[in-house]
Amino acid sequence: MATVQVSEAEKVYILHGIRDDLRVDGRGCEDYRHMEIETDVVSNTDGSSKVTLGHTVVLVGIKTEIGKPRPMVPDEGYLDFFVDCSANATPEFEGRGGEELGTELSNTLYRAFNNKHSLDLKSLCISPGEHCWVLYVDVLLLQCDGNLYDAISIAIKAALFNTKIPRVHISADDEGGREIELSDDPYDCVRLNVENVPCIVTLCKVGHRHVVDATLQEKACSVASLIMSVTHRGTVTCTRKVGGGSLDPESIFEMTEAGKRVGKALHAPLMKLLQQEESLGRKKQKVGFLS
Amino acid sequence: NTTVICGIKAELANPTVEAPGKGYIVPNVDLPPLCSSRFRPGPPGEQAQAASQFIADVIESSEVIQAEDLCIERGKLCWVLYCDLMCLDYDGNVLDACVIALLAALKNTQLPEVTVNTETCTPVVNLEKRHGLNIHKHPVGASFCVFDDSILLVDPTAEEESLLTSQLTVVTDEAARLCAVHKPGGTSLSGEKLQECISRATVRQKEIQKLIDKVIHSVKTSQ
Amino acid sequence: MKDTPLSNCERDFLLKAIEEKKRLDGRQTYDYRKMKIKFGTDYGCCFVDLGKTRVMAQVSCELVAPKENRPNEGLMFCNIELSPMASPAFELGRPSELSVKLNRQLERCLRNSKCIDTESLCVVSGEKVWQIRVDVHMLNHDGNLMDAISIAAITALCHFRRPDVAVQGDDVTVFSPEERDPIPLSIYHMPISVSFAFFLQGTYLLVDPCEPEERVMDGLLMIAMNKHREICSIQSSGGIMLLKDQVNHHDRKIASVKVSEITELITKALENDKAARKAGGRCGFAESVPQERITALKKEETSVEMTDVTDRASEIVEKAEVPSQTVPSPVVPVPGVGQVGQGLQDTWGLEEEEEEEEDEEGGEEQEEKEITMEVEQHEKDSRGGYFEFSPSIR
Amino acid sequence: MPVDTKRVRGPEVSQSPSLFLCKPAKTLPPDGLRADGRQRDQVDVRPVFVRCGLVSQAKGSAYIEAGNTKLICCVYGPRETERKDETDMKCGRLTTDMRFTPFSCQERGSWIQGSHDKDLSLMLHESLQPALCLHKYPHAGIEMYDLVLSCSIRQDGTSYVVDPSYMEENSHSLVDSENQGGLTVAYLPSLNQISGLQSDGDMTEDTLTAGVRTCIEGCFKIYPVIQHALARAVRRAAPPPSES
Amino acid sequence: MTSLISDEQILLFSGSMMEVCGSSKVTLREFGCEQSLLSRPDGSASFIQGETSVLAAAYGPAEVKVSKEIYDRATLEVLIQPKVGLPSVRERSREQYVRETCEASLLLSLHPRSSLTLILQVLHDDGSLLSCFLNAACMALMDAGLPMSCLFCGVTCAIDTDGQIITDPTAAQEKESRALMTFAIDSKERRVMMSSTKGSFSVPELQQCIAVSQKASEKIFQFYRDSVRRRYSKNL
Repeated sequence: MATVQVSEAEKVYILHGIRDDLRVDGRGCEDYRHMEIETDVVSNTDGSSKVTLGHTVVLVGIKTEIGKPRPMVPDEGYLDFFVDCSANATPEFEGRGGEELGTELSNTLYRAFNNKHSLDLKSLCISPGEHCWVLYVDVLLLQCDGNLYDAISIAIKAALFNTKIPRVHISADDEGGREIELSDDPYDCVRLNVENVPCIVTLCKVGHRHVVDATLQEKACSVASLIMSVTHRGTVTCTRKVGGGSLDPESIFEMTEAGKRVGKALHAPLMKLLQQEESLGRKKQKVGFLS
Repeated sequence: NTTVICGIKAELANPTVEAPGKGYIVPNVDLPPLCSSRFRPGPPGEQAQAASQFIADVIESSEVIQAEDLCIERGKLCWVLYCDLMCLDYDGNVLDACVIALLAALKNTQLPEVTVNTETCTPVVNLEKRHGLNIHKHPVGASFCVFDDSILLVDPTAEEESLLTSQLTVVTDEAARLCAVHKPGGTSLSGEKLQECISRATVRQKEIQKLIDKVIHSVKTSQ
Repeated sequence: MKDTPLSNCERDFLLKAIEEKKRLDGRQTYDYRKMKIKFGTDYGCCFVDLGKTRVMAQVSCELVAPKENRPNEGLMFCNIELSPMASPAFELGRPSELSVKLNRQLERCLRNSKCIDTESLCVVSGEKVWQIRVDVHMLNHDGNLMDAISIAAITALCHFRRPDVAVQGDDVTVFSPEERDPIPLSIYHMPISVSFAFFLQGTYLLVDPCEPEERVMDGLLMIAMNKHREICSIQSSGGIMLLKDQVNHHDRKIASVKVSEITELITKALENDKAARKAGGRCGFAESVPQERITALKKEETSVEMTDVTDRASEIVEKAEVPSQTVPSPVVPVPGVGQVGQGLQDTWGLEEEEEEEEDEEGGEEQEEKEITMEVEQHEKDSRGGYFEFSPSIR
Repeated sequence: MPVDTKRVRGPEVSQSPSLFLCKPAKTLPPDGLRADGRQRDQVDVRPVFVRCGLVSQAKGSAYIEAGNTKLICCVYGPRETERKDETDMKCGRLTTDMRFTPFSCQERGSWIQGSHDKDLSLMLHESLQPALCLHKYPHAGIEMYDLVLSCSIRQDGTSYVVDPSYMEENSHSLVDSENQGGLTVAYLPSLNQISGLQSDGDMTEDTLTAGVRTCIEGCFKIYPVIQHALARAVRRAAPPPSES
Repeated sequence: MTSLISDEQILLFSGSMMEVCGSSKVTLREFGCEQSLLSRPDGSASFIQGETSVLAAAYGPAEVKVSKEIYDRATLEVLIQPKVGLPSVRERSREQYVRETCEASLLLSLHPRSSLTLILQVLHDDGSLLSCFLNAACMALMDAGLPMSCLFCGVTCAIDTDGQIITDPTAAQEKESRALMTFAIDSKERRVMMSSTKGSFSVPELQQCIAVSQKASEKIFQFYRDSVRRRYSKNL
């Protein structure tokens, strides 16, 4: 991943700052950086969003396709995640450099969505055992400035909110076979209920405390961080320790507690924002380079 | 110390148009980085590929199981036996170990009964009724390595393998028929020397077959 | 392996020669090298020699499921193999930039120009269609691969015959060539690529560049055209800027002349081969080896003497040591584990503890439950059987 | 058409016979005893069998069995790094590679490493690294701060199972309960540090915290077994002077 | 099971031998070869046995990749290109056969830290392909002027359902046969350098095939000699 070199002196400065709940950019330990969300940015997709968190920029596009349900769960659709670490973000990702990080990120996403509540997969089923909707979630990292997980999860939630699935009609033909017809009307579509979609909160252990939304500098000072995906009700759908260090059980408990608090608080404003943007409809003025 | 583990997994598939009455046997040998420091992660190297081909040839030549036996319904459904051989400890003579592991695993395989539902054309599997495979032959390999034309060694270790000038594997079955005389190049060997190796191999075959039979028997009795 | 680099002297010499409208092999600017088209024994196998450049194309077919959006159309697939045989610079494994470029150009030339009637390749709509596969192998690289490839590919396609099929209900029967005569593909037109090499920012141009010329050229223009003067694809590479007129009139005129010449050659070659096959004469590569060259030699069918083969074989068998008949009895310490042989102790250390027994029983429970079974066969090294032979027969 | 040309190929599609079972597979009884007779809601780990030094070619190796889960692990090295630029010259580098054999699961796996394998490799890497003194490398042996032990639980509603079996891990309870998920903890027992943590499903924070505690308890149960196996391996490799 | 070769077996096999002697199947098909037919490689040859034909090209000794470097000898790489599709496991195993045979006959230690590449391209397969690979490889190595301790040639024998030996079988004969064996024979002592078999067969059958191959190899080595003599006839 994109890393920065931090000198010893800088490290001490950052550590001391965090000890006193004051971070280099003036934030408190549990504050996020400035965040911008934009939905419906790529017209070719069925749902898309772009999230800017500090200098981290993430673009998510969702494509829906009709596929065959997995044999083990014939009455559900499924999600397919792919994270592309573009060489745009950092030259290290050139060639196959970003592949490893991409797998790591997409595996965590699979985990975060591996439960019955995040998304109602049954609603994605068209006819059991034969057809279902497959949501291809493609994540593109445009710029890396730390805290990729959080930015990606927020972008995915926004994109899922924005996703429009065409309505299908199943009609039985004479021979007992079924035919699937897609609705021609582009406005006749189903929206997903994203209320339960979790957001990921990354807590970085720096010194004896932990911070939320760490910058690259702060990350370089920490030995390990904890990734938690939290729903709006405060339940945890996925946790994971990343980084080369180990953590004290007590600090893990502290961190999960904080993660839950922060994560829970993240959802309400996010939903509000998304609904607001939606209500602007087509009148909304597009900003950013993708407009 | 060479250890090879063989897992046999049976799946259902449609037979090919060319051979509607035959099933498939898909043997693959893997030499993972786990078994020796000489192997690197990634796709199988030349040695593993050559070993896979060798095992496939042995199965075909010896007719240990016949592809016809794996047919469930002609042209419609047949078994695929994936014979995956994985080396856990590479200390030379992996080919012999692979053949033995494969034979023992095949002898131990129990396939469930499958019938084809005539109405829906879908297979129905009954796990309670199982039957073993029809093992026609018991091929066993014996490997030799040759040093400088004159010295022959049986069952070379990894260290011996790295020094040898030529290698030879003879596979025989219980009727003392040869299934494979595999000598991928190296220094030349006269017919007389070859004969010596073959005699050794037939003894080896009896030894191993006895071993496998006894082991299988012991498994059965303890169940 | 790396290619030998071109020295500055050679480079200057070549460019100077081009300026004086002279070429290394004495050709004129718009001349092609000597072209030879041969066929293999199989249908759909074609060798093209263009000077010293040599390529082989082989067409094959397979029954596959069609693409969902085109259920009535057969498929065509091209694969250009830049074998290291043709040039030391080519490497196996990952496709190089050149091979991707050539492949794209060939696909544009053949597939996108719709030279084959793909609808005639449909067997059962939506279920089974023929997939035509064109494999082109480079055998020797002496410049202008693309032209040689396109000629070889289209000639091979014209030469190819696919097996006849019959459809009865759901069953598809494929007939072998003995049962029913194979069927040629229906080909609408024959696109042929003509390459132009540009030198000194496009001031000079040559047709059919050879390998040293390709190395000093500034750019390459490949025009694929059929004899009806229809352009099938056009591709310019290298950093040259061409005048519109240059492309429009000049190059097109040359290309169309060359294409009609080549088409005629191909047609003639195909007719010759057909006549030869009809006459029942031997055809194919074996026949095409030039007899007169001193590097070539041929030997008629010879029989192998069989006298004393029997004696020798039985002598060896008899002389050999009779294998010992006593077979050591294997030891079965615990059910599921057997041992035989002597020598080195293995590191699995089975004899050590009783615990092992439990573990093996665990293994057997699994066997009851699952279809998969594993038997761990710990083969004990029988290194005790270390023996030495004294050379018996010399 | 990407095909694996380096292995013997079988048919393009084949299906596991378990998909066509005439009887539906047994589901877990929600309460009561577990299939193998262990207790629910208790730190009841399966008996483990551990043996070290089985693979003769490796620098270090171990074989472990818990129920029907069988695993072999080898350590090789040190070798020259391939990518010089990435390596910090001051310390060694740990690489991990974890694979399922194709016949290890109900569904036949592919020989090619799937994302699940890669994910586990990564988790392993992260859990082990804190315990290794990589900065002391290259010196003899691999010094470790502590042993790394690991334990999993599966939460299902209000009850949980420790060290779940394959069936327990993959069966989806029919009751749509709130608290459901899996948790794996890697733990350094003598330093009291958690080196790896991973969970999925849908759990409240309290459950999670309790789960972590349970897992730690589970780790302590395995601790003596591992210690014993190690001690025995050391004793065998370097027998006490009296015996030699 | 008593003695490995019982008396009956010997009788049986000498009985079948009589047939073999009288059979006209023990022939080598017409074979031909052209050397130096490609301009780029350092050595090239095409070898034709009946309809089966193989094109071989050799490069080297040349610069070697660091990862493949062997400090005391040259690294030999053999690549086999099938006519259709990509090389598979089968080709890989044949590559191993050809490579190890070449390694044994080439004096690789004369070119330490260098690379030799041998590429074999199938032009047409009508049986006895592996022996054709070996013959083409040997001719190409000769053409490249690489130092060798001995020459080698490949002979394929098939045993048909009646127990008769067929040398240099065609693809149709191969399909019919019960067992198929290919040997590489060296030119010095006519011993077996390589052996690859398919199908099951008895020990006497194997020894017979080896003996036949040794006989057949004489013809091939004579052909090698003739073609090289013809090739250099002008320089003399």
